[in-house]
Amino acid sequence: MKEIRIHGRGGQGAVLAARMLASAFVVEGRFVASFPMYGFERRGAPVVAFTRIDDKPIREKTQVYHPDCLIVIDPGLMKLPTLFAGLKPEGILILNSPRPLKARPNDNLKTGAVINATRIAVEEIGRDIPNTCLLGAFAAATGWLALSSLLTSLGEYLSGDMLQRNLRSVERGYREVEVIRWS
Amino acid sequence: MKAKKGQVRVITGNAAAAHAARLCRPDIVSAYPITPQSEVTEMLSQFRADGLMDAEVVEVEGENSAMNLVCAASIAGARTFTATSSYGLVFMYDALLETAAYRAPVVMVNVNRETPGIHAVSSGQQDMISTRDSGWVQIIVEDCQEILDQIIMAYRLAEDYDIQLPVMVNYDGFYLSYLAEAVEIPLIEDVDRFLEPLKKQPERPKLVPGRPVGCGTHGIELGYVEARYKHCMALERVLGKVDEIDRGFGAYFGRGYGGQIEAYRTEDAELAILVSGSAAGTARTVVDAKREAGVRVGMVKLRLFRPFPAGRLTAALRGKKAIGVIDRSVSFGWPSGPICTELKALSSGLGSVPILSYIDGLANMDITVEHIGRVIDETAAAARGEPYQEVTWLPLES
Amino acid sequence: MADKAKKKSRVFDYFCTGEQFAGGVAWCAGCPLELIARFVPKVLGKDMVLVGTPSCAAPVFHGQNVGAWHKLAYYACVMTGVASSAAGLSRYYHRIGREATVVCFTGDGCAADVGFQPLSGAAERNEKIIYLTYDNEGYMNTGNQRSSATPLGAATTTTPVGVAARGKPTLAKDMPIIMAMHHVAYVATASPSHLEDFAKKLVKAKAKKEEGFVYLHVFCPCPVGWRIDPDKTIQVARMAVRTNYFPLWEAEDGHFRLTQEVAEPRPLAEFTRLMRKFAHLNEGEMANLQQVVNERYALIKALCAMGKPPA
Amino acid sequence: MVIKRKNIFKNESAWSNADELFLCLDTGSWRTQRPVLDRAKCNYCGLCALYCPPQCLKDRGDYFEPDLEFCKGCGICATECPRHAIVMAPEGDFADEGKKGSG
Repeated sequence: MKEIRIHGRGGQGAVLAARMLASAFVVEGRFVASFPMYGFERRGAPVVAFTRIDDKPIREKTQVYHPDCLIVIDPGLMKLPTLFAGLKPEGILILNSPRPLKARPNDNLKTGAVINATRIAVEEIGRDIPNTCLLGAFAAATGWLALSSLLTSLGEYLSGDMLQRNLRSVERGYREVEVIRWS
Repeated sequence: MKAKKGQVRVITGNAAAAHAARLCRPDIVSAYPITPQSEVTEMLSQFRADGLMDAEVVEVEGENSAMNLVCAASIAGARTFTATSSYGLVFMYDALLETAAYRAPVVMVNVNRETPGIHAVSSGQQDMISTRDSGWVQIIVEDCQEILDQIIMAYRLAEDYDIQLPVMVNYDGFYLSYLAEAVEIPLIEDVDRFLEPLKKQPERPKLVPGRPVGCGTHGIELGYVEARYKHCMALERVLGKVDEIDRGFGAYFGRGYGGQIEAYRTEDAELAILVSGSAAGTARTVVDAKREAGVRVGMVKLRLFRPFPAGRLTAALRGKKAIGVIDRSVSFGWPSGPICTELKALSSGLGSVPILSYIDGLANMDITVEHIGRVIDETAAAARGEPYQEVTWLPLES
Repeated sequence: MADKAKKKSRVFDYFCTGEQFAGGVAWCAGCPLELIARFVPKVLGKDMVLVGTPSCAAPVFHGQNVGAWHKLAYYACVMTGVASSAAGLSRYYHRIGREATVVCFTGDGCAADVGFQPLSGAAERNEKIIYLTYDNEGYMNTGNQRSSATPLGAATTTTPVGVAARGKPTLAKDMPIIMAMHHVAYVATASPSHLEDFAKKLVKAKAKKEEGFVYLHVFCPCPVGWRIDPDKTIQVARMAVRTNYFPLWEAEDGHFRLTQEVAEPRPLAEFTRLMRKFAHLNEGEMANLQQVVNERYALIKALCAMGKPPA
Repeated sequence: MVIKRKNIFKNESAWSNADELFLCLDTGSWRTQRPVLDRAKCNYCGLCALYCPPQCLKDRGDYFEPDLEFCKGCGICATECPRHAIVMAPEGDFADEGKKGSG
């Protein structure tokens, strides 16, 4: 089982990203479970969402405490003291940031993937909704998911022009992500 | 017969509830939004707006009105649906009592959330517990597929001529309401066929203009007693009917849930834990792990809370040397959790074995793998005859 | 006999069905509620579905076990659920195309207080129902406690008169105006003293409820709580109209109209002296109450003066 | 447990049904005074019948007659009659006549 924790802020699409990711894995015949944890729905407030992927039905209904992968939608959240809490060794970070990672932010990190998803989202979608771009980066950096599955799953959530724009955003995330691997 | 297949989609528990309601073709839908249920209300309005559901959707000004409205519509003859949570559930309390006593076959989802006072926008079963004695059938489910399937089964139960009772389908707020997982959405024609037996039974009493009948008369002495007695007897009939409908559903759609309870690896178990709701899923994984480690533990998932499945619980738990019970709520005035307290009432059938009460999962706190592991370890120790603590508030002691 | 027949009141012409209640029912001697309850179905007809709740009406509206005191289809509900229950009935009857006149029939205690929220909600949603409030200015079924419809200064068992209190210290909630401000299909006040006016409004209500929400506010002097001689309740109701204490008006699609304009209104004292609940009022207090009456009447007049809103 | 008692309600829930049992109170016995009509004064306007709360004035074709079976003796008919054709008389005066009989 792979466990993913997504950190974002209300309005950035963290919850939707978690669901899209889950749908993409379903396209590949995997079992998924995804849920967010927040109280009031408020724009700008930190949001955490969890996604689990497995080859057999997922029965756990708990929060994710030992993620294999972190997706950070807002670079400002890198300051969260608990961001890396419980990260497994061989951990993967998918980060939206305009700047490359200067140093390895956590000892358990094996892979760091950085993409300026905000810039790409503004260019492709016309608004700062970096979530779909980050999913493209996720597919490239983890290798857990085919890009085509991700593109298919988007169709369940978006349509028309917005779908097209987001598909471009996903593809650019997939192509343009910079991946660092620490040994 | 080949099980009927539907469309698999990744949807939330709330969406599963809304789809289930839509599939049952309600005449009247009325609900008031509340976190974490709002998505149900919104989706039903959207189904109506998109022409996907031919129901009257009434956007009432509060939960009390929602329940009164669906109760009256039901008495007029309508199939109805409503949804609520927490503050909303207790705000409709008087109407809940009336709906049950009027024997109106309303189906409602209650998305479990803590109740007013210590304000908490978070999961917990205290709301359901607070309405335990309202005369409703109360069912608790574990995952998104079960939410959808149980709502469809709830109509078969509520509208059964021998039952005629409102049914409350409970699922954990946040942990299930917002959980997105793959759910098979049946074809509406298949749901129609599953509900078809309801059309072939005698007509229940309905309020028809021009007929000199009154729903809700004063119950005078024996009249009152008789109506109460019939209500209690109908709840007794629910026990077997839930199993029967579950079996029928399983045969038709290929998914069954065990009816009143589900016993998981209990047959050869020396000890057992009793769990309900989303925690039952986590508990399965812990039971499996403990079995691997040589602990002969089983789990019983409580699905039906009212009426309380005394017979089937006794049968599933008889002979176990100790039982651990996890409650996601408290019982004011009893030290142990409410489900545990009720289980203890079965002691004549279970023998005087240790029954350990655990309070966990209040206010969105997680019923974790570690917590359930501890429950099993301590219950196992009690089964070996070691001393044990009657009641444990897990979040305070871990 | 022919000339006698000519004199027979026109009110009889509004009746489209016979008596729906048993001859002997448990309402106080002289209570206009009994008159109103028997009058309404005769004008509205037999497709009326009555919705009621605990109140002075309940001992007669609700049955006793299987027995019933009337022949109307009836739905009893909790005090918080009258308007919403009626909405549920009406929505379903409309859905299946069944003719029905769903009528909520409650006291002011339900309408203005504990049942106000669902009433306001049903009005805002323009539910196709008639909501009739019989206003006896207090909780009479439980023994004459104040409601928010109890007038300024009135003595009740919870606003008593003593060395430190002078009856109700606040004004009555102006229910019909409040309901008219929900922009519903039809709002009207009525009095058991003006039965033809009342009958016309019921006929209009039945038609207008096909378009949306109808609210009828009916004056209902309580012989027991107000301390009136049983034979004088209709006179009290009449004097309430003649003093402009209870003006008779209607608002049809937002167009206000006085239906019984009083040419020369009598001083309020001619109304208050007919009962004991205002007996303690001194000159200053009477003047205050008269001022309330004048101001409320001025509001109605102003609304009427606005005329029909432009199409 | 087996309950042998015959059911009061045909249905599962408590409904009233006027066709099965139409209730009625003997409100005529509440009266302490009764209306007495002077037919010569009556002009058949019917106001007494309209205003009577229990609606117990019967239309006799050219006059309205109080039906004492249900009359509670409130006196509204007498007070409202524009021609003063009805007077209220103490019930004790008619002690020998039972409920029936009128002016």
